[in-house]
Amino acid sequence: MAHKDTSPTAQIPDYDKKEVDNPGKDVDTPGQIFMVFFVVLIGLFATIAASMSGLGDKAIYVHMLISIVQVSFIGFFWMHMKKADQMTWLSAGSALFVMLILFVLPLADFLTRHRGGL
Amino acid sequence: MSARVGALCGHFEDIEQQRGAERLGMWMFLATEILFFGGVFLAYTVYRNWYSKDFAAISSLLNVTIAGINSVFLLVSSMTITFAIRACQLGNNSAQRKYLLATALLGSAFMGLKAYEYATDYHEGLVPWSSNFGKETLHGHEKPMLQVWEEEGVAPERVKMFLFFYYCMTGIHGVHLIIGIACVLYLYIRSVNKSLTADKYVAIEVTSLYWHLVDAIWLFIMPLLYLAGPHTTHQLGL
Amino acid sequence: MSTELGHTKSGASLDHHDSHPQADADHGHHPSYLHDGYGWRSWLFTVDHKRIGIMYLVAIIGFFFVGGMLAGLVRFNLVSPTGALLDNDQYNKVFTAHGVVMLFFVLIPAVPGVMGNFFVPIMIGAKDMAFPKLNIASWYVWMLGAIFAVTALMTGGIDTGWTLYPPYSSRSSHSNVVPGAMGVFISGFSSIMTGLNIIVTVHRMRAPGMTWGRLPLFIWAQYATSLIQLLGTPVLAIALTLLMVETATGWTGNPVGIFDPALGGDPLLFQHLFWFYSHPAVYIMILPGMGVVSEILTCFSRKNVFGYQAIAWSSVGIAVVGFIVWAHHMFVAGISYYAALLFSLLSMLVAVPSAIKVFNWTATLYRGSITFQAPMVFSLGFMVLFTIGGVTGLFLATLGTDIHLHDTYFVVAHFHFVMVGGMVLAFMAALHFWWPKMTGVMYSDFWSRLAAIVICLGYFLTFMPQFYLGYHGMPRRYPNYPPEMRVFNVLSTAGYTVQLAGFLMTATYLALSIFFGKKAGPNPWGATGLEWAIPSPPITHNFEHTPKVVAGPYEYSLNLTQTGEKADVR
Amino acid sequence: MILQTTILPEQATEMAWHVDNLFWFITVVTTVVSLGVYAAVFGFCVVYRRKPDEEVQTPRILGSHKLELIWSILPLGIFLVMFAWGAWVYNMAMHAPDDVPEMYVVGKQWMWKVQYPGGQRVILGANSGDYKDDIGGEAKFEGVMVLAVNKPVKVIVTSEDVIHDFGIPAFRSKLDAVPGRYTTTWYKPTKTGEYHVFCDQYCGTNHSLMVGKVRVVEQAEYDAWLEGTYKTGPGKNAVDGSLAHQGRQLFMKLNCIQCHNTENPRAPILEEVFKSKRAFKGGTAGFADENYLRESIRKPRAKIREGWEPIMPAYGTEGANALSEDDLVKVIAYIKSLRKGETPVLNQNWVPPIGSNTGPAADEPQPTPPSAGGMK
Repeated sequence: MAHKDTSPTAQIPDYDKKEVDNPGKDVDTPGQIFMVFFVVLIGLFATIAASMSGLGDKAIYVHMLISIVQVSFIGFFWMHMKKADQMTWLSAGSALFVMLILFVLPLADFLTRHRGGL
Repeated sequence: MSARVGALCGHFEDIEQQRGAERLGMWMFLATEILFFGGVFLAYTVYRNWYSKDFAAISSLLNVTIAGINSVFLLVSSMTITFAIRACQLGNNSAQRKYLLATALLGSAFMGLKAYEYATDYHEGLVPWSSNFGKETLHGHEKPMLQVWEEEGVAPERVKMFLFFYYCMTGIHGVHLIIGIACVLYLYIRSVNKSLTADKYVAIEVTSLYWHLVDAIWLFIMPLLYLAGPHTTHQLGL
Repeated sequence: MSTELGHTKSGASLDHHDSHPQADADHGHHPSYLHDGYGWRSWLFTVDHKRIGIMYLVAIIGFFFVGGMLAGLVRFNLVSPTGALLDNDQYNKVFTAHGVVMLFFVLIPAVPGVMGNFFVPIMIGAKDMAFPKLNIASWYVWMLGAIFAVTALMTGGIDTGWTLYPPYSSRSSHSNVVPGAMGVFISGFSSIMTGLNIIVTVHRMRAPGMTWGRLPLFIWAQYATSLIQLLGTPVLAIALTLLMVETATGWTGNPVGIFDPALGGDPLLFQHLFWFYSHPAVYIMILPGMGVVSEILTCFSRKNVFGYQAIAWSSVGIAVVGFIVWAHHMFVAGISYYAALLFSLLSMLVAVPSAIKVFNWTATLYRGSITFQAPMVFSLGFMVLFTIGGVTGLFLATLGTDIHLHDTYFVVAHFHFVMVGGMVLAFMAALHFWWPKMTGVMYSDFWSRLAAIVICLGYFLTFMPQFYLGYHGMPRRYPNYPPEMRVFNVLSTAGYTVQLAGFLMTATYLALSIFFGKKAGPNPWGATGLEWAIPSPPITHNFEHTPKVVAGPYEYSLNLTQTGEKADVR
Repeated sequence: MILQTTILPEQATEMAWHVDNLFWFITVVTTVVSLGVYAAVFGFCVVYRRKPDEEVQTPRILGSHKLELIWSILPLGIFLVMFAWGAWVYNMAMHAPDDVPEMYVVGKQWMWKVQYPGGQRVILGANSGDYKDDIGGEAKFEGVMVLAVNKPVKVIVTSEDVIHDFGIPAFRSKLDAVPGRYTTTWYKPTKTGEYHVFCDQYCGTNHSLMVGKVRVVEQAEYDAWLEGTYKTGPGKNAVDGSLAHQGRQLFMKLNCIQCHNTENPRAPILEEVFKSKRAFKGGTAGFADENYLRESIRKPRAKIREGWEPIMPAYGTEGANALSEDDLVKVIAYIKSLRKGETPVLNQNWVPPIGSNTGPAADEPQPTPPSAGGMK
């Protein structure tokens, strides 16, 4: 099987053609900003309410779920993940992926350490 | 070297390339921040799993009211900085100034309340390396906390460990917030000088990315530290 | 295998030079970066990535010298089974200083700091790094960290080993753990800044036509390295922060902490956080070296690299898989039986991409037209020594043998083969390869080849006996050892002196070349990369006009540079 | 002996044999592959070196997916074999056979305290003069740990201060001594002789002097040593009964019996508690291994048994209820030895547990060394 030829193939885009810079063409609407604000604010009240609802040890799962939802909204709208390019998603994704590794593998040690009489 | 033409630095080809680079750079930095906090969150998870009872006991002594108000401060500040980007993009300098100032003030209010909270923690004997640790009576208990914990079967060194996490996590978060406030104030000064024009809106945008991340981390810290145990409405002073 | 080009020479070509650029940098109105301003201000306040690279180079040579002298103290002390020069406490401080200086102030910043800063923008056709001010800031932050660390090491020292394991470091050791950890913490920021800068530069600053498939393999390796720097370093930073706070609370008399078993903590948690960074960190150290070797082997055998995509993706593969293998440093440390099995299995995966690289490099030589200037000799030495370093890692990733070999000289020999036989040789190769580009002058051909051979033989003699010692159980960090192990320790020390001779030789002829070396010309090796299409030394903006890239990086069989010009063999 | 010419160190256990086999396997495989690579590199360098006055023209070979696949998958297969074999050896090394006598090793800067089930105690350590003497003569180490040939023994390791590592190269064994918990390994020495004991985890100034010797002897010699060859010197504990026996004394002395008794129990009765499942307050449950027993003494409030009140004081390392690591292992050995119906009567004059040494003095005739049955 032959390798894909990496030599001259791609057409060079015309880098000299530039659009007129218009920063104001794509702005957030106030409605959207307020919408996110109310979502995270409701999330905050829900968090405090959850800890008073007698869930005990289980409350932490509710807390984390709410926090994840809040942060998703902030990330998607306020941090403009909505209109971000692939690289931004990739860097956010890779950070979360490595963080997943950081959690899963050590916890694999801590949670199985006292099994089997070792 | 980096001769500036308007918003464009000399080594970039065009403004969109520069904006893309700046945004990507900040996102990469946020990735490192996530991992930085990830380490301490992992440590917290391990011990919370081991010592959940002790952590719950001490957590309920922390001041949820202040934490709640502080959360609102941060959420509102995140909203104002988003409005600041919008104002900048639309070229509305006076709104931009107002929003930036509001953001910095809300952040400062957070830090002020936080400082007040630390001071109360000290007086309540909740600083594990001070000499009056656990010697005060708190929240309707009739004996010094060390004695209460002894009776409830809560190990003092685990209480100290929780407080270690409390001071480390809120402390590191506070340092981040102070840096954020400084950045926003810098943007505010540039706005007052009218040098932060619409074509440089990315400066506010990347600062806002950092600001939102600090906010987002607080949204995890708050329930993990302040709400680790069962709570009653009584604690909110309601 | 495809041997045709399938290449339509689109009208694109170099439009930025009327003729071949002159080696003499002072001609015309674009002076070389070395002559664009004089005096210390023009260096210390520069934002030129090339000057920053040179500043890294100068500092790293200094640290390498210090670290090398410390290694000499360690080796000469081990000539006697009871310690020939130092008492136990001094010995412990010396090997700690050797480790800290060599790792954080030589190996980690060596290739990214010097070659990465200098050549990443040039090789992708950019005028500078994406964030020039951040770039110079990273050098200053690094120096600040170095000041902390070196001061801590010199005023009283640190006796914990570079790994800083609590509870020894936090409770038992009364040495400068906190300022030392602070130094490492600060220098970590520099590492993050450099990594961030390189990633953004590679993503956003590539010249027209420089597609991902046309990036030189050095760039791929640098990119993967930067990923690890970005995602790993913060975890070390938080581990060190927590350790410093924990140590500092001990000073109040009411110790609080999370790593001290006496306080209910778990010392293994620190080891997890520490190795989460420090194992990928060995890939920070070796990956750029692999990139360098990919450049040099192709150039001196005048061949396209064998399996470009495999080598490029194996760099990224190492970066990713490198994050999930760290606990093989902890197999006998008391981690869970099941976790040990899991990590051993995962560790086996990381050996595969390295193996692919070695095989592909070998295949690159096939039917080449090979010459043996100093960079090539260093690279071939790299292949030999790195292979030994790589395969001995298998003994340590395998659970059964690791029980026996853990924390012995076998480990010491293994990582020195990778770090020194691999990375330092690759750094030397890179230095010799790009020296004419960086300085504009050529060094002595004879002496450089001789030095390369001497250094390789010295390594071999230094570290081969340590495998033997290790299997016989000699533990690491032992100034006193059973006398039957003396012969091999003396052999190892002898190897050190041979290496020392080689390095002094290198220092001499490189220094002499600056004053007496003949002009190198823009492309002394007849190489095809973008960096060889500009004058030596380069002008401040690298390129008079942004180059347009029309070819892959290694079209030696076509004698074609990336800009479509002819690359002449000298 | 200045130069030991053996290629590999002595194999003094079965484990050593297993580890060495694995070592040879990896060595041969990697050597063959490496030499193959070297031969190819060297061969290409010779054959394809640039000859003078030759036109430089190389073929444009870009790679071969087939070859690359072969040399990725093949090594992976070999690596997985290594992993599986290594895991098998590791599994053997980590799991002691049932019913083996248990020794406790406590690390401390910079010595090892080895406690035999029969109560004998050896301290391993060196001073910096020891190696110096050896250039001309024998090393003089503080103590020598003695083991019987062909008799398996389980070793439970902990540390009083920082992390150490109890390593015996001739046994191909190594285990970190982590403060605050127990880790275990086991040996079955197969060859008599004297071997090095090293501390392998860096532990401070005299790390390299935290060494000693282990002497593997014939069973008869071992018995003789246990019975009296081992003279108690000044400053060392007398051999006054088995470890469990000493633990029982502590159990009385520390007033554990005041609550853990059958007449008027205020705390769980500890008969056959070891390796049992324990139900805790709050609905959780746990498995009672050495680390659980340790935690229950050091930090009794950590897990409260279902149906009991948290009244037990903590026995830490300092203060009124101080209990050293050495004494802690004695109490744990006693609790592990408690069978049904063996809990002492509250005010009874205590008698030693069945199967343990009885004689408090070294000069009295000692019974046979404690077997596995005596301990359990």
